[in-house]
Amino acid sequence: MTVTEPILQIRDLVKYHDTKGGRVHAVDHIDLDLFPGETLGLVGESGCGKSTLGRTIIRLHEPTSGQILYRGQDIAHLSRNDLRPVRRDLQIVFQDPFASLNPRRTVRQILSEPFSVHGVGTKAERSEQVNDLIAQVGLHPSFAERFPHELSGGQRQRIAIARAIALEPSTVVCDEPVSALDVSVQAQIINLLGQLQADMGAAYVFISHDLSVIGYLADRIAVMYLGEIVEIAPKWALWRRPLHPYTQALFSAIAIPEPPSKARKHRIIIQGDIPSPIDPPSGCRFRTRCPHAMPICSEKSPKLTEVGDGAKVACHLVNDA
Amino acid sequence: MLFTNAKYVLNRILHGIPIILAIVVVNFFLIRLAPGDAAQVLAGESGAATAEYMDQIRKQFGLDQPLWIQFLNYMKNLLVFDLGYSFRHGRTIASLIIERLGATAILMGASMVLSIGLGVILGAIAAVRDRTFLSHVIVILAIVTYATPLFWVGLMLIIVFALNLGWFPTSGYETIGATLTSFDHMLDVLHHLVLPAISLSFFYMALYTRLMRASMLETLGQDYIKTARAKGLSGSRIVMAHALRNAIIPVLTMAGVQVSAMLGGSVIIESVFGWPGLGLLAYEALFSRDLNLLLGIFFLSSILVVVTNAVVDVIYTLVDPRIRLNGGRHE
Amino acid sequence: MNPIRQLLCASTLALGVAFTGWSAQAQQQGGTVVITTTPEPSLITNALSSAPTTAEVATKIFDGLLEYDMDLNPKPSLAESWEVSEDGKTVTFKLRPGVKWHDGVSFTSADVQFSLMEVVKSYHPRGKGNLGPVNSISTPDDLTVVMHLDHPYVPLIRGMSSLETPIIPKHIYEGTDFRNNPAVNAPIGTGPYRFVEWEKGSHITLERNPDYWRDGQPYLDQLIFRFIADAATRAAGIESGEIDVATFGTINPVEMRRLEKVDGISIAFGGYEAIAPVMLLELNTARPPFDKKEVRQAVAYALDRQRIIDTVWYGFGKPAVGPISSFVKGAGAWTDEGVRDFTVPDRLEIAGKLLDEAGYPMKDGKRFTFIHDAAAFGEDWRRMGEVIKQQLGKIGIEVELRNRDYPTFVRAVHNEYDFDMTSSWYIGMADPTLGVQRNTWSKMINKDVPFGNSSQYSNPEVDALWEAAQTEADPAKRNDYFHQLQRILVEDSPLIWIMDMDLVAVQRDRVKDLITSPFGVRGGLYDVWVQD
Amino acid sequence: MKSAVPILQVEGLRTEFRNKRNGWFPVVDKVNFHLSAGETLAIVGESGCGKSMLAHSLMQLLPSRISRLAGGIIRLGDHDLAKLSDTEMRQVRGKEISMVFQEPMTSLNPLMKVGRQIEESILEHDHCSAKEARKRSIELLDMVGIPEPMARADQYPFQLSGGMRQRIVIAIALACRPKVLIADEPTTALDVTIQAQVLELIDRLKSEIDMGVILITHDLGVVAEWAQRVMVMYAGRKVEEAEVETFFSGPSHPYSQALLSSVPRPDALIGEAKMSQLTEIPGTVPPMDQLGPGCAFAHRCSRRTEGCLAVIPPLLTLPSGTSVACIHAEEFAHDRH
Repeated sequence: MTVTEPILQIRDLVKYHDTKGGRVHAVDHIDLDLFPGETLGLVGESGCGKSTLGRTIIRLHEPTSGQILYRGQDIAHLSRNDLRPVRRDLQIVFQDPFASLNPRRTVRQILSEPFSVHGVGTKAERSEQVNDLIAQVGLHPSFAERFPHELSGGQRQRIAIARAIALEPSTVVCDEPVSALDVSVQAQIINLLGQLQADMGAAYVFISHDLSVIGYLADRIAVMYLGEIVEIAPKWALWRRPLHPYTQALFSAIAIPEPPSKARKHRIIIQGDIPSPIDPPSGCRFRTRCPHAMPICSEKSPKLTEVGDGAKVACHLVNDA
Repeated sequence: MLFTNAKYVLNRILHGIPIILAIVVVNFFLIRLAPGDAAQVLAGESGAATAEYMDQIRKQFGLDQPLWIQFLNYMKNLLVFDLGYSFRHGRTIASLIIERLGATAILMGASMVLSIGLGVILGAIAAVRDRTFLSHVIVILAIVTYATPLFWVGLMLIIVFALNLGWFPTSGYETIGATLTSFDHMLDVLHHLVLPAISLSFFYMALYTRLMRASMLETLGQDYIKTARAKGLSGSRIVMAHALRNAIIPVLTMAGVQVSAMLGGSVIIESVFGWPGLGLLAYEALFSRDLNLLLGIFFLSSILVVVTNAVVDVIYTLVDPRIRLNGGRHE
Repeated sequence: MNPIRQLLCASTLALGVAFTGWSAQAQQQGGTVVITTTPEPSLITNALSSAPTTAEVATKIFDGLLEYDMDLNPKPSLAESWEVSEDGKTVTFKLRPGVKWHDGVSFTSADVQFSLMEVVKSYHPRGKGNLGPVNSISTPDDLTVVMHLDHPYVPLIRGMSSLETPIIPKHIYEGTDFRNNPAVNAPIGTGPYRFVEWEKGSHITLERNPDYWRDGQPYLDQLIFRFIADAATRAAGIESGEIDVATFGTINPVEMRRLEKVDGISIAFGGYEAIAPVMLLELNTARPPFDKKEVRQAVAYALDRQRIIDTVWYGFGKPAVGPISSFVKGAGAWTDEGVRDFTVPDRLEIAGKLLDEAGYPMKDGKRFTFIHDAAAFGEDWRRMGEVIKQQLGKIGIEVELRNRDYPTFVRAVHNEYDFDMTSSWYIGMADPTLGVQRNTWSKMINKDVPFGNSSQYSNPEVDALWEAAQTEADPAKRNDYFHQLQRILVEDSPLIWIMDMDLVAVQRDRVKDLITSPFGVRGGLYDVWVQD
Repeated sequence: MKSAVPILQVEGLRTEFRNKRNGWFPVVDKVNFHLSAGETLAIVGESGCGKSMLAHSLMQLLPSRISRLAGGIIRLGDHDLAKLSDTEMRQVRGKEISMVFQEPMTSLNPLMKVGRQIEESILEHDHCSAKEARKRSIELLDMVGIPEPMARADQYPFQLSGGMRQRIVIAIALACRPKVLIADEPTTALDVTIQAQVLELIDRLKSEIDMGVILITHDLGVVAEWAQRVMVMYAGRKVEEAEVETFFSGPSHPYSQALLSSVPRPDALIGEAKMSQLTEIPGTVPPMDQLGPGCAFAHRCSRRTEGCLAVIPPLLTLPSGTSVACIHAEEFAHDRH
């Protein structure tokens, strides 16, 4: 990994939602760095807070506490107005492209919007830029005049991506961008995202519940469980030697399409359900399902600790060994 | 569970108190924006009043006091549930309202039962037999009924069933002057109730039919209906055990909201059928500027709405365990 | 012979004469008659209120000292005979012996004294008018009432009906707050029917008074008043036979014409001679354009009265000549001699000419615009506004129509006098002093009292004539005053009298002898019987 | 396992839908396959390829107003399901052939206790006492791995997690110990760790009740791990059927090949700084009422020839035992070896 300054530094970030049922610990004291041009995979199961984290770091959600340093400036509590210049650098692609595109506007109108909002270029220039964008995401120019409902799921997701990259942002949060798509289309979008990154050099925070997809795109992977990061490591290191029992279980659960004769013989199936993020277990949050749980796990919350190879793990088993 | 429900209802009613008070305050001042006072109306009716007569009435009604004193007096009395006195009727407002409450309650109750019952049944049939002749007939019927003015429905029913067929009386609450045993009297009231209750329920029945049909269609498309079919259950069992109860929830919600609207509708129906209820009383009170009485009726109506909504919520909890078991807080 | 005594002697002949049936058929005993009226009264003791529906119920329960025949001549009732002194300032009534209140207490002269002086005079809106100069009443014995007057007052004898001056029981009311006495709504009287129950919003039930002083009467066992808010439902009720009698105003004129053709239903004409209702337009003489006599006359010419009667009121009435209804012709007060006739063939040309003179020349087919506030009495009155608008349009007057709810209407028009033209009707009563005077007498210009002289017409000559008629003892002279008044008032036209109204009721044919009094259904109804 | 007698045999199955002009077009056509007890047959393909239609056709759960079974045999035990009346089919459905749906959050009636929902199925088919049904439903809850089955039986679906609900749905499907279980994307909506639990459960119960499982999925990883045989569908037809080992060693149909290579395989890229491109399949599945003559996949196929557009390719059986509907199948097989 090249030694550069991080573009985003997340420090002790907390985001709680207050619901009727109680306080949801969606993001609980998280530290994280994002480097220019890298892809950070954020993986975890439903309710682990990965989407909330993704949205909070680009200030779609108001953080409860903590710092978000963007190029050294703390944007965690900036007002709407002060945030405006930073906004264009921080973009997002959602899971459901249909819900995120205004059904009453043409593709051209949708794609012109980022330019007009940020006052970029003349009208003629914008039109030219929209054409370029459409070509960039691999669609025919005629798509500019269509409405979202006239497009397939994959095409809509391309438009959503085009909108996100219009202003050449430094950071794009991709929130489950391929989960709703068919296998063949999923491959197209993954390829497109990879290629755009190579062209533009934007950093991606790629959120998915699917380790296969994450593994394909990410440089580093952060594994989340109940609002906390339990392990973060470069992809190859994580794949070669997952240290946290939860990471191990996640890897084990990936079904790999290869002949049964070549498949791994040992499969870990962890039992039980994910506890509620409203009332997470004491100590290590994974202990209720962990096959290696020890007495200390319920008493003390393990700290995310450097273990070499740029990897950090929060597990008493590893940290105290 | 019963205890939980009672507590829940109590809680809801307590929350309703500030709302009711706000309604009272707003009404008090709003009502007085209407030009003309009770003395002028009385004098107008007599056709030949003198100045002394007018003064006498005003003093007696307390209309000679400044507005804010009238307001303070009213609120003070309200605290001990004294709704005041109707000089026009020469009675306490509480006694007037209590006297009329029964008739309105019977009319509204019957109309609610009729409109919800028939609406649910017709809507369910229209949905289960979707795209058949029967469902088209029901849907068209519902649209037509929905668009028909209440008073017109009432008059048509009178013409057909009271005048031409002579099955029911044209108006009234009971046969006047007849001395009947309590059972016969009940039958007599029911006989008088049929036409007004049907008229009042007509519009709402159409509303609930449409709502129920839409809700039922949606329910029938749900995954759990497919699960039920995959179990090999019969069509009728699927509808009765699985679809109906789920589909009825939006209808219940609507019914709760519509109670106050139905109270408005009962004004029309009560005047068409000479039904001696609250709606009619309110109507007369408005036109005779019997403001205390009007306020009293509004006060009672707002209580009624708050209570009904609480009751609907309880019914809700009986139908939907998701609400009951979470104490009204789900997810 | 004193003219008043002359008038009265004729009627005293009827003294003691038993009532003879109006119908050739034999009356049947028993049965129930259901009457519908609207609106439901707020109280049912008419000593305290002059509301029409209050009176409709109360006149069955209470008696007056006198009754009247169809020519408005007085007849005995609670008083068996009466006598007016030479100077006209003392009137002595001899009461009927043996009359009992519904609670069994005996009726005496003290009740009369109490009713008239303590209650009617101060509480009944027309009490002052009816009792006029009566300053005290003495009761030498239980069956003698002596009224002492400041000056002779002819209308007195015409105002002693149960409708105007009902006699109420002193033993119930004395020393109480009259208005809040429970008996107000559960009255005790001496009349043909006794109060049974009042189911608010629904009905009032009266039953036969078995101890009524007219032996064998009333015939009915029950009389029920039903209150139904909707006019169409009331019509349906009489059609289905649930209702026997619908009083005037409960059924739209057009419906009445339809019901008339239904088997078993007929219209009861007559029975409003002593009420003498007149329908009219009131013009605001205090501001333009109706401050000019010519303009008022022009409008009077331009209106086609017969057409209004036919199209709006379906023929229930006849064109009015002036302020006094032709129904009271019998008493001699009415005349059309020398009264300006607005129904001439060239009336539209005359109207045009008058408007030109008044300074409202025709410009682009238009002269001026004013607002007509239709009386808030119902649909018919709004429709009359439409017809007026259309008729006045013909002479270039543009009419804007304004319809408001009753209390708003009363306040704006009759309390604030903020109007150009409005429609109305009044009860003329048996004597013009009692009913007609209040609309044109300048002393009735009073913003606190609605339905007085709202057109603010003030003419010293007219005032003098009204006042003279109040104290004049000679009927011939009085009639002459009234004739003069009619000529002057029609000439000035502060009001435009449109129609002498037929206050007809609708009835089922099973009801017999409904109308036997000049008060119609506002009489005691003791003659009514049913044939089933 | 392989040699067992087939319990379900489907031959020439054709299901049609009504189009807007009141004509009929096939959504499942000429589908043949068989299933043995204790065997899991996976059916794969993109959305719209007809795999779900096939499952619903077997259960006869398609809406009768707009669809019909237009031909073929569905032999289950002694019955040909295709010939049964509605009433007869109802007696088979849920008893001899059951189905589990994709969405556990919505597959259960929210207003009915879960125990009751299981008992309902038992009572419908086995006519036992309510008490007996209750006892059996609790046994079933225990069997599908629900802790404290007695208490859980009296809970409502909303009180259970997604994984638990899917276990309930499975318990309902297995209530009468069916011969065949159709699982239509049973784990798509579940979390990764829960997904493994559920698939393992189905696999275990399969042997316990000795039934055949038809596993419908778009996830080739799931197929590789849990199925014995795989059937690939495209445009309503079977385009390939093979043993799992054979299939994942090298599928024969170009569509199967494209599907397999479009799946991201993280393990294949360890150590590389950046990934290589995934194989894309251009275009989308054609709507079934707009199929031209010839191979339905031809217009997306990189190896298309003139001949592909002429006729619908028949199913060939390769020496490996794989059947494949591609006129070039043998050449490719040759190329690869």
